[in-house]
Amino acid sequence: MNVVIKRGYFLITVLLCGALLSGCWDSDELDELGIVVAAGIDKTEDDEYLLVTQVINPSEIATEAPTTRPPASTYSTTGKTLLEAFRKMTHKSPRKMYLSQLRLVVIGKDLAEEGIMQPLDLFYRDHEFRTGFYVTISKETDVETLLSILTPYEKIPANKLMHSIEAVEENHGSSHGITIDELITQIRNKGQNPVITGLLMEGPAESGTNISNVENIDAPTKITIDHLGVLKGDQLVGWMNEDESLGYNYTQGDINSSVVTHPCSEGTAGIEILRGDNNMGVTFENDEPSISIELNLEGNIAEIDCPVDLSQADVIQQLNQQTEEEITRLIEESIAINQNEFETDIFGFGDLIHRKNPKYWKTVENNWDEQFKELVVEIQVKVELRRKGSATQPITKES
Amino acid sequence: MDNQSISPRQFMFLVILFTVGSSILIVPSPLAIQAKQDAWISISISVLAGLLLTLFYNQVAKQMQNKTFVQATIYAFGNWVGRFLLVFYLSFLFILGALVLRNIGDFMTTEIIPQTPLQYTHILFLLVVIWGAFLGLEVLGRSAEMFMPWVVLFLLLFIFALLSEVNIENLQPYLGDGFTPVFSASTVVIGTPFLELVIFLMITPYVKDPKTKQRAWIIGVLVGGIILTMITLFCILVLGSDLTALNASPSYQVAQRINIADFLEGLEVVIGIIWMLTIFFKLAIIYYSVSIGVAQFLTMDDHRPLLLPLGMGMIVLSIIAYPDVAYFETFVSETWFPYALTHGLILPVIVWVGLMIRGMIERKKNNKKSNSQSS
Amino acid sequence: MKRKSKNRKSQTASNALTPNLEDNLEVIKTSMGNSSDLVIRRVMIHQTPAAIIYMDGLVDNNSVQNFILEALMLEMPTEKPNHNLFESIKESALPIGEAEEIDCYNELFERLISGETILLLEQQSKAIAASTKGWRDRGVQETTSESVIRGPKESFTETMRTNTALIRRKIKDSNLRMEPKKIGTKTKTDVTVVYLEGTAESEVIDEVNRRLDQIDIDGILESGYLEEFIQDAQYSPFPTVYNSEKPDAIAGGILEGRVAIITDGTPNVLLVPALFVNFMQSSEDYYQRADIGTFVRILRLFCFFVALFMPSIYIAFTTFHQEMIPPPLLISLAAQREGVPFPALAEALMMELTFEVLREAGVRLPKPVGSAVSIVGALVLGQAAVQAGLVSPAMVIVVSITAICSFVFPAYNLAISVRILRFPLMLLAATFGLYGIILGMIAMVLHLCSLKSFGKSYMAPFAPFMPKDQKDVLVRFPHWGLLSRPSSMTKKDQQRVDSTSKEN
Amino acid sequence: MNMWYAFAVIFIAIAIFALQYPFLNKNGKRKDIWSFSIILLFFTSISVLQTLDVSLPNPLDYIEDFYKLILG
Repeated sequence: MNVVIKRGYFLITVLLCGALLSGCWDSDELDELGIVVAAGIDKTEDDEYLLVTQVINPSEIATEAPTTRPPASTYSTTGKTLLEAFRKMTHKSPRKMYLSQLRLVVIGKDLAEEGIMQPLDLFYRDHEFRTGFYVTISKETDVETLLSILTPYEKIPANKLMHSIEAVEENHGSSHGITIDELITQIRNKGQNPVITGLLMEGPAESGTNISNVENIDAPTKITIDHLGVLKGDQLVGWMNEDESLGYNYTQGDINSSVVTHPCSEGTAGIEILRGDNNMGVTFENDEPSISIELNLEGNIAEIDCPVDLSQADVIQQLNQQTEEEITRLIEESIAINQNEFETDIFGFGDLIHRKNPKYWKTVENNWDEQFKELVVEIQVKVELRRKGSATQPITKES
Repeated sequence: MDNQSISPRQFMFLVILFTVGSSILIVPSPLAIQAKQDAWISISISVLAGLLLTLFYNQVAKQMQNKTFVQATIYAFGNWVGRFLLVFYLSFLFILGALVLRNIGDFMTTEIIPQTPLQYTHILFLLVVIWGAFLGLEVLGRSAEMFMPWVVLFLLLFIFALLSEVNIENLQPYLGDGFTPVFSASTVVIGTPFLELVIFLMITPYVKDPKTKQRAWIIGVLVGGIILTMITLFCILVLGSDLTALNASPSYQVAQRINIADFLEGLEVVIGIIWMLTIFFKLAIIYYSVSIGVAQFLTMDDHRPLLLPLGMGMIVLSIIAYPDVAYFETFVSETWFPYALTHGLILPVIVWVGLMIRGMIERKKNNKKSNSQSS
Repeated sequence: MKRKSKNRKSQTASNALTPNLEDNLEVIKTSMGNSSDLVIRRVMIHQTPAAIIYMDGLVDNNSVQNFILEALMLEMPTEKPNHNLFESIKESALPIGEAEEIDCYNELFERLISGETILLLEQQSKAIAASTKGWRDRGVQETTSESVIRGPKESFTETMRTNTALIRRKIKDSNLRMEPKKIGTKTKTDVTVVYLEGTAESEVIDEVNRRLDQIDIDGILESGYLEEFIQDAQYSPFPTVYNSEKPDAIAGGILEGRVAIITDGTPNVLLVPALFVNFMQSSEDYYQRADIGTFVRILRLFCFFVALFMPSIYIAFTTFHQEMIPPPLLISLAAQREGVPFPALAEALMMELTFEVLREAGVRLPKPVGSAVSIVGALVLGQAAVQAGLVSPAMVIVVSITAICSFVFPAYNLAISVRILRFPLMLLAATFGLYGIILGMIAMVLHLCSLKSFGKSYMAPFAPFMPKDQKDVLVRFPHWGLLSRPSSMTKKDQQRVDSTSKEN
Repeated sequence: MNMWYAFAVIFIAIAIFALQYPFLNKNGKRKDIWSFSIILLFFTSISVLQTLDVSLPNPLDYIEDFYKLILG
């Protein structure tokens, strides 16, 4: 019996498979896809979304014999919703927009001030997007121009930006790339407001969009990673400068490696921060919370041009102390500007209180930003400089 | 019925896969909505409840004495009352099957192949399930043994690859809103895999070695429960309770974070495969049980002729079962628990009591007989 | 058909030899249709007319010359024996190993045709059949289809006796049983069932005998005929009977408690039961060092997956799940696909089919031309097709890797089934992406788990899982660690190695 | 288009019947043939109705109503 039935089942399966084969609903050949690596969003004057996409031209990137065609193209459309704008893009582009490789979303300044949550919904909801891309704000230029700048050295502009953000984060610490799911979590979280990377264009826009931009050894137009923008909820409220951004990253423990420059006697000292760990705590006195930040950093003396005797232990101690003071200053400035000017808690102090004392948090949850302004923050920085490189003493003209 | 039997080890694997399958997709999100960062506590509570349930099921299985639940019910309550009860039991299993089928269809069409019509996704999946149910329990048990190492391997990969993404602060504050939401959330998990374990009352008679099979069942539930807990824990640890609640299938979303050496990205589809494997076994067990249940209900010799017709019904039901995802969400969070409780606890209790009474009557009869014989 | 042949048999069987020599010879001549290779030599032995009959070409001419003709004509004791001439010839005159008495035509013909020499005497309704079998054979040569680096290079030949001897030489145990059979109403092919008594399970032996005895066919020309008759799963692409032409592989199988079936006229010896893992193992695994053997086995398993899934995964990834491809690779793949006119599925099917054709052509052609085919294949497909923009270079790479991986298996028949299964998987991949592939894989594993080979689960020792057997599946323990026979094969005579045989 | 789907469903149902009937018939189980045919017919008609876009009653609705009634 088995054989007959088995054969029959096999037959039915084959028939059905044949029937099913008539549709290949989801398949897209690789050469039918426009691989979008960066998207820019802004508002137009008549309150529609402006969408700019940067689409790569694979054959130009993977080729052995480069032509004069640009490695990426941009398309822009408008629409009442972003999805509409995405779909309208097919009017202009020969291919379907493929979004899984998205590296970067650039939000226009105006839109950022208005609120970014709404447009981001699509980026999180749609299955095509993966969640590993950075969200940035174009600080001065409009997004369309910004995304049209060709970058030297790295053929895909979006890749250049992504790598730059990561490089700044890892080597200097004055910026911080934020991915979409971090951003959404923080916007929705009442105890912490997000910061967002700013992008800045240097040089004239006209030359940047031309392929000749990358033919110069010193490209006239460049895009640089700027410091952090501060969001209150989902609205951009201001920008921190370099010191404040650094201070912010120190509080978050996001410093992998950084540089502290401070004056020492008759010169300056450059300290390379190697690693550190941070500890945030909250204590309650009379039901009033106060935050303490503890930083333990380890570093090297990387550059020094003041006449000190580095073989003396107390000189190192002194340098330690100066570095500590410098870092404390950075953090204090950062907290001060947020408490006084932007009135938004980007440091996650509220979240900390929520974690440590959920009952108290319930009482302040809804006007946390007000409370935050009054919050006392104690900063304790401990720096230990361990090594001084290959030279034992400052290298000076006289020996 | 076909004289197939599976070893306790295979039975344990089937229990694990059944417990994990489909719950892994649908459980973390509603848990996180209700219990927030304490979701893992409520899932641990429900694992305990699941273990207690399993102990109870083992008692029922002991009373059934090598009969399936269907046969035992007919034996205990007679042809008519027994069949009346069984209509509910079998329809519960059938609906469960349709919902599980819809789960995998929904998951596939939201995350992986969005343009493929739901029906075809279901038909293809169910064809393989029917093939499995056709080949029988023995083959299902063996293939569970084949796939189990892979499931374990990929789960370990999942956990180790995500260790660097873990943020322990996401779990704090512990019990921020007290115990109430934690307990009320745990009903979701009790309802979704653990009360459904009642289905194994259809399978136990086919397990060899009655001594170890109880232990196998309990260990299976425990391991499955631990896997579920780990997955939920990792969703919260990596995504945070907020995003876990926000996502339709957080366990899949969390896999998107896997990034090994900047090269192995996009492993979420691989993880999706593991979810698919577990769901396959869950559905195959359900389908097999439904078909032998119906066959025994109708006192047929072989369940195989029923496989294809029942499949047509299950596909239709899985399509019409809910018009949209929101309907499903409310159904799962509001109606499913009492529904599963009725069939997963109350019905077995009734049958258990019935079997005990029946057993006593039989024993009396036998005593009388032996007395009259001896006298 | 069946009934007719039986009738004919019974007719001849009833035809006993007559005492009249001439009559006998006449019957033989007419029955054989005066065949040109039938040799009838009349002689006189002690004034008694006699005839020596044999088939030219099937007998060893030397033995006929030396041990029959010379013995009877020159060396016969000159005195007339006091008792029966027939008896004395049979007992003392023929210096030959096997000499038997026959008394009916049926047996006479059978023996005549299988190469024995018949001696007929006047006034005797009996004949003597002397075994003088011997014909040109190839001799034991190096194996062509299963070459090894280390290990015996000899292979079976077309001659049954040589083959049994090759096995006997490896297993010098009195428990080695060789049960003869004749299968095929016309070809009367000799088939021998070889096993180790006390090691092989008697159920398996009985089952083999039962299935072999059931066969009623006119001819068996190769072991493949038998294989199709005795295999379990008729409609499965997976082989459930192992075959090899290497005596050491077969001897190894027999030592594991399996049953070998030798068919006369083919160097391919069958071995049952055959489990999935057997097809992934080569006898060489046991000759190389254990760690290397282990590595190679894991490599083969990996190649199995690659050979089976690579093209379908390529299709699924490039047309459904582009997000799974690392970005730089995606860009280069996309660049390669620019301008390729066919969808990925068509491209893959085309290339796979072309490759299959090339492979088949390479096998069929004589060796010098065969290399020409491969050059043409490599040049035309590898270079020209890519340059003409017909296929993308990535697809060529995928197909080549798949092809190379499918050559890794020691068992050719598993490679065939892998090649066949690749195509439905590719179709599924083109329709449903990975979803389809996974469902295809599940269905395949379900099927594999349902297979049995002579009562043994095909996927053992994975499913059902046998912890004790894992020592010789993916991992090969050193020989001093392979303490017991695989219990998936036999439960009898378990001990193989004494655990004290290796000092530390 | 729906018509064609309906025909396809009926065709599949016939195929299933043709496949199973000989086997059931050989075993000579009259009752089995009846149960099998009734189940097949029932589900086939449901499938046909579904392909023709007739809105079928959803059992989940009844379940929901029932438990709402009980739990209040």
